[in-house]
Amino acid sequence: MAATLPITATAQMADTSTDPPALAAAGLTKTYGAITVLSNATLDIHAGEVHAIIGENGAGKSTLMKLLSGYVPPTEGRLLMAGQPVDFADAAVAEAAGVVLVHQEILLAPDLTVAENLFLGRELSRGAMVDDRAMNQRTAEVLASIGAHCRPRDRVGNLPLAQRQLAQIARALLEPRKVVIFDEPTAVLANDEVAALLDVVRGLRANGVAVLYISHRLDEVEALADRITVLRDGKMIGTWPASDLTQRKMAELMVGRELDVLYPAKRPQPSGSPLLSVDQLSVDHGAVEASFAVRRGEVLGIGGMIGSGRTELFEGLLGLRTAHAVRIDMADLPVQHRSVKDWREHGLVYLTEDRKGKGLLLEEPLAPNLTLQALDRVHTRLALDRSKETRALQKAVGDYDIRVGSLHLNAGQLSGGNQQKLLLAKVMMTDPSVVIIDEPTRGIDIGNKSQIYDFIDQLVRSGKACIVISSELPELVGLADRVLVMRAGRVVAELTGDHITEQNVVYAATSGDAHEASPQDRLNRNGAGDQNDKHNIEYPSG
Amino acid sequence: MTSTTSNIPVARPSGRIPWAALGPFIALAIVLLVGVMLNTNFATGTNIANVVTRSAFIAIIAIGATFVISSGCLDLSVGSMMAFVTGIMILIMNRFEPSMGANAIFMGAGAGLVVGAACGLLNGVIVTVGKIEPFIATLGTMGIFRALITWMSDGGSIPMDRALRDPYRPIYFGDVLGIPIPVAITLAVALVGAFILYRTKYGRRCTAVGSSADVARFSGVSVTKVRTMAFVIQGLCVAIAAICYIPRLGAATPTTGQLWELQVITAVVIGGTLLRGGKARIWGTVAGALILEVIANLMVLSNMVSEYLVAAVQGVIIILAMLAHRFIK
Amino acid sequence: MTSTTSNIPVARPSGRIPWAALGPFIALAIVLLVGVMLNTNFATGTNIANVVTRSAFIAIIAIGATFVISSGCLDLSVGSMMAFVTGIMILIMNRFEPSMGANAIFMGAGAGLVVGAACGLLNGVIVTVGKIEPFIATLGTMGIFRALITWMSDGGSIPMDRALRDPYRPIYFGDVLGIPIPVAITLAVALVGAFILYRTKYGRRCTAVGSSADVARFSGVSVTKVRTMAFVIQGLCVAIAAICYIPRLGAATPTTGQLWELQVITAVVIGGTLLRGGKARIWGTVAGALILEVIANLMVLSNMVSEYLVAAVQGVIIILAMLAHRFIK
Amino acid sequence: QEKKTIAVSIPAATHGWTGGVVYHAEQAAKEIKAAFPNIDVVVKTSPSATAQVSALEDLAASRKLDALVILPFTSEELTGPVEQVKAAGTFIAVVDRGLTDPTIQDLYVAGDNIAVGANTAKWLADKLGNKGKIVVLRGIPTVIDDERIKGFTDVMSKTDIEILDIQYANWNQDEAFKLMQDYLAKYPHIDAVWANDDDMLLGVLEAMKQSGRKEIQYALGGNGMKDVIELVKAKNAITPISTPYPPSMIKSAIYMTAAQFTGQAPMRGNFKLDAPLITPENADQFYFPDSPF
Ligand SMILES: Nc1ncnc2c1ncn2[C@@H]1O[C@H](COP(=O)(O)OP(=O)(O)OP(=O)(O)O)[C@@H](O)[C@H]1O
Ligand SMILES: Nc1ncnc2c1ncn2[C@@H]1O[C@H](COP(=O)(O)OP(=O)(O)OP(=O)(O)O)[C@@H](O)[C@H]1O
Ligand SMILES: [Mg+2]
Ligand SMILES: [Mg+2]
Repeated sequence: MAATLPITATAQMADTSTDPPALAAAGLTKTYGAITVLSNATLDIHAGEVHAIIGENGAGKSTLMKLLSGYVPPTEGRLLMAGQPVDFADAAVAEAAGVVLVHQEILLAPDLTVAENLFLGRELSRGAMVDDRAMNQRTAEVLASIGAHCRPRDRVGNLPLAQRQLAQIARALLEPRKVVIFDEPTAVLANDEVAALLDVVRGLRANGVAVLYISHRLDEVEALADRITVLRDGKMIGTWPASDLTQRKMAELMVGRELDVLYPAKRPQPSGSPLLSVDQLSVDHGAVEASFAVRRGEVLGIGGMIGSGRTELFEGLLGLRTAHAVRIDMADLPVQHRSVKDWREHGLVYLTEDRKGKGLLLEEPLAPNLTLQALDRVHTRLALDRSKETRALQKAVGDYDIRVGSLHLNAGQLSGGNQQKLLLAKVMMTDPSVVIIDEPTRGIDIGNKSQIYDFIDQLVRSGKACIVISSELPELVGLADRVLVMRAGRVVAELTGDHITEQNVVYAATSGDAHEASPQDRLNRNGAGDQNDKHNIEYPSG
Repeated sequence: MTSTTSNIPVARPSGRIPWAALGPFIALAIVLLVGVMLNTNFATGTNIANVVTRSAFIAIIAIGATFVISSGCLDLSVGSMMAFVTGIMILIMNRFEPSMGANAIFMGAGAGLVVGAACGLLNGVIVTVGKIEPFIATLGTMGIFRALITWMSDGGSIPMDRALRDPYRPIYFGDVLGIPIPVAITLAVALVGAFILYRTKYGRRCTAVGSSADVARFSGVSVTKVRTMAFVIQGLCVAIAAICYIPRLGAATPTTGQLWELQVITAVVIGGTLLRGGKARIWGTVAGALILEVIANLMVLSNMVSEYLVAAVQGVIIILAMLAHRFIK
Repeated sequence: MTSTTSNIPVARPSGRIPWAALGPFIALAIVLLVGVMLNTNFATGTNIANVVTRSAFIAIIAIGATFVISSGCLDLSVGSMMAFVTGIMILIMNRFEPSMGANAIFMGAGAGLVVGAACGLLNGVIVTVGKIEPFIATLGTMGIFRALITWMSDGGSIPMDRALRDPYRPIYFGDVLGIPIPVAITLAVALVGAFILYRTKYGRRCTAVGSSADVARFSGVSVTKVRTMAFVIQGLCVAIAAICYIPRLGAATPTTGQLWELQVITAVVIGGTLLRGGKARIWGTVAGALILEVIANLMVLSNMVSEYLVAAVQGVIIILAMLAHRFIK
Repeated sequence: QEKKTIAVSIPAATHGWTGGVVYHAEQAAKEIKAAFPNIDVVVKTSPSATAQVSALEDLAASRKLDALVILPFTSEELTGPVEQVKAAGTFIAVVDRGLTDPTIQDLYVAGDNIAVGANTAKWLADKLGNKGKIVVLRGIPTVIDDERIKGFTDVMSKTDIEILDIQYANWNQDEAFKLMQDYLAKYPHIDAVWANDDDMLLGVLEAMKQSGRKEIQYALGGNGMKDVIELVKAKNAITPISTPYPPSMIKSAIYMTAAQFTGQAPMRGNFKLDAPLITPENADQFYFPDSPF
């Protein structure tokens, strides 16, 4: 672990401004039982600057942010606002003091509307009555200002993940703040939404707000940050002016070693018969007559804007939504019954994009989570074998580099990125031959990203197939042998070889007429059909 | 193949389409229609007035329960609390009747409201401060209130003073502009309840707490206060129901209000409020209370069912009503 | 890849799991201690044997309820179901006694298990396929089962044939190696229950479904099947309790098993199982059933409480037990 | 001939005795309807006082009632509603529990709950020689239960017999069994047991049998349940007597009411059934093998 650092903490930039920092942490330490999650963190954020925090999964970034915003009390250390000691008894106190956190996970009441959530605890009222009109109007303004497409009256529980995240951001920006903390705000957003958000952050800075910004997307960090603090294993490595660090340097500081090339080399074009082929699959409220196939040794990328029906398509394939298909073959045999369980027996698994709601049992320990889908693997003739299960967990923790303080934590106590890795380990427990991964590196740090790419590469090299649904264009371009682009529930383009470029994907995903997307691309026949879809896709982002 | 299009990250089955709001009223309409078809006596003015009037008790209590349930709790003690409050009220009225005459009724009613609120507060504090599962906490207080009324009545009954009967009678049997007074009171309680729940900050926070206590807490909403207040509202509703109830039967006994808690919760759930909290439907609750009362009325009016099997038929009808509800969605 | 598995503690951190799991046993110990201190008659062999034996019914049914509750449902019909199953068993035994003699008991027991499972299946199907809130669905079937036993007994009682009393008697009153048979049966049921819940695939799926139905669904677990099966297990447990119960009094009446559902749920919750599902503690449930029975026993043995207030004191003690539980954590 | 309607409103069959009431009421209804085609008898059961008031309203609202036979849950609570029914010209027959205003009752057929307790107490005091220790099991907190206990304790207070304990067992066999087990654990010496209802007595006997305790001389019940009368008939040493509180009184009342409409002599006034002791000698007249109770 203790690799020599190219730049040491003493390189910390001397602060030039004369004002005391808007928010400062002095010697913050957080322990859970015997586990020290964060030790002696010292940090300051000034008005009108964007201060980025980077670090590996489980480094303690979210913990630090929660300490700064009153969500959890520190074990040791204290906070200062404008030079004065403050005690944030809870999040509401911090908010009242002008410090707000946009949580890494969605923290909104699912049964309430967007506007109701935004104003929860500080409702506008006229006399005794809540003033819904004013609140809805104000909500609509804030939503518009950050480029969100949801409406004030939408129930949060019905919204797609990205819109929920935007609603959460809107909540933080509803009132003037002194300090706004973003914990991986862009993890579930697509490119255009990210761009809008970055503008919002710049706007905050221009207005003299102090911004703390956590992201695993180092390009964002580079584009935004004035200063960058690196955390590793709960310790502060140091703070640097952003101009001193390149993306490469950041990655090195985070991981403590040189980083390899991010994407594995492309494999030779696979040939041979498809492992999975789907003919005209339609999903209620999702996809329209989508046809596709994936061969052994192939990574099939699925691109498209958020809301284009990618997740719905594959949830339909897995029998998790009402869906109809003309024909589906797996390894040249027709598949009759489609449920998650049947597919698992056929060797096909799906990794959901919503790890909190659909992926992991947050209140259960790690082992039951890991083995839920593959209980046979930890079963002796008679019963579940706990020691086998523990061994499986230890192996998974090693194989997937899941950073845990103890094997007895609940899944909900893992850091966001480690939850994602646990989820990956969980679906891989079944030893599948076709793996469908929805947003594979959501919340994964840069070092582990390449690990996951390597992992996918090894998987297909061993004769299996992988379908990757991703909103990160570089990921699609770097990983996929072939990319299907979806728009409004239809597969509108198929890109191969050199035609897999970010521009082509974006063009196909947003262009009014798929035929003109890129004339040299072979277009999918089904998608080329009529585009006047009466189909109800909830949040087309074009 | 399971077909659920919901993205809701919440475990329990739920519904959320506009139909859901209409469900209980459609179910009520169906039950009424069946009633009219089954029995010619059903649709007479007197009968309908009777049924509607008597559904007032359950409806009023269930409006309070809508608050408790939507805030994510449950109150099993309402039936016993009703008996206890009724007992206290009668004792106080009887005590003051000699000196105050009919005005003792106001004394009693006032005392009832105070005692009801206090009982609700007790429940609320045990649940929120004691952090005890509401099911168990209110099961405990259910035993406590029931025992208190038994003790107060020495195992017998607490009758209201005869002299108070006539002045008090109209509260149940009278009407204003042709509307029976208990019905008017129910409407008033429902209106106030709907106002609080849908139009005030407290109501917002109540459903927010039921939807996600964590989120509410992080937003600076005091979960403890909100839930305690819901129990107090429940207690007040119980007291209001008791005020309407006394002139009808004129006595409190250890069996008063027995098993009402089940009827109340059923009315709330039939009305479309989710038992896990987060969603509240005051008018649905009122419809739910009416459905239950109409079903009981039909059981009496029609002669098709052996007396032993009445409970079974009621059970079946409630399940069918819920199913209808479901399919309407 | 920098992390190694070796530096992750595998041993449970001290002070973490044990206390929560021990809560109900500590509460039981406290109640027992209080019992011993309060009353000299409490700790006699006979009394302890009586109390433990008696708690068998609630314990066995509550073990089934642990499955239902941990899968995220609730069954209010167990008490009525118990009466109904008992009635059917006695009718069948009486029918076959003339031809089969004492072997009719086995016929009856077999039929009881089948009927119990069928009743559970009915509940399960209404809840999962009908997608009706378990509280309401089982409240409905509670009415149905209760009405059926009332109807079968014409409101009176269904006594077991005298000839069967003696051969059947030992199942309640007998013992093996000094352990009363109902206690032995409870232990067996708890062992099997714990095995299923903690050591089989089904048990895993059951708590997973209760923890998050969506996650379970996305993991290929059929929520419908798992929950239905939990209700069937509940039905079987009810039948086993009925088998132990019949020799005690030799009759089924419309009051058999009345309000047991509340005791059963209380036992489960006191035992540490979460009412919202996802966490199951079989042995805690057994301790919970014992706590309830010991409290009831102490109420009778001690002279401090007016008979009218017994229910109140029980309520208070249950709340205190839950509080103790809470503070132990 | 004009069709006459008799409504019968009784408690639902929630335990043994009320089960007997329902049984006898339905028997009477069947028999009368068969014998007199011009008389319709409608039997309605209610699980609570509130429900009974509702049922009265429903019956009165839906048809013209010529007569009402009612076994009220409680006197106070039903007096007003019955008065209202009477206001429409309905003949009122009240069974068991009298209304607070007796003028409403055209016909009153009642058992005597006080006598049930008192007569049992007198017999027991006599047998025990006015001394000894006894335990008592009572039912659910209602007027009937209260009156029986009152009748019993009033008599006992005039003797040297010590009542060790009185607790509720909810007129439930099962709970009586448990309660008796606990009594036996608590009191090393008990001379006699009285359960104020035969349902509970069965549980008591079972607990005594299990304990093997020999000092208990008598275990008595009340109500005249079939199984207990069988014991009395068999000259059981521990339960040699019972006290009738026959649920069949509802049947008598229905017949007496029906007589109004069959041209027989109109029956009005009060008929109080005594609570004579049932002894092996007279047990046959209280034994109805076909009744469920
Ligand atoms: N309640 C808890 N109990 C024990 N350990 C915890 C708890 N909460 C968090 N941790 C641990 O704290 C460590 C830091 O978590 P944190 O969420 O701060 O990481 P992070 O830097 O935000 O990572 P990511 O990039 O994956 O979001 C993790 O190892 C996590 O398991
Ligand atoms: N995913 C599931 N959800 C619910 N019940 C299941 C599931 N899988 C199996 N069962 C039930 O459990 C019982 C035992 O099945 P078993 O686990 O041996 O099947 P399996 O096909 O090996 O399951 P798996 O593939 O999940 O290990 C069967 O009766 C089956 O109906
Ligand atoms: Mg994090
Ligand atoms: Mg998606």
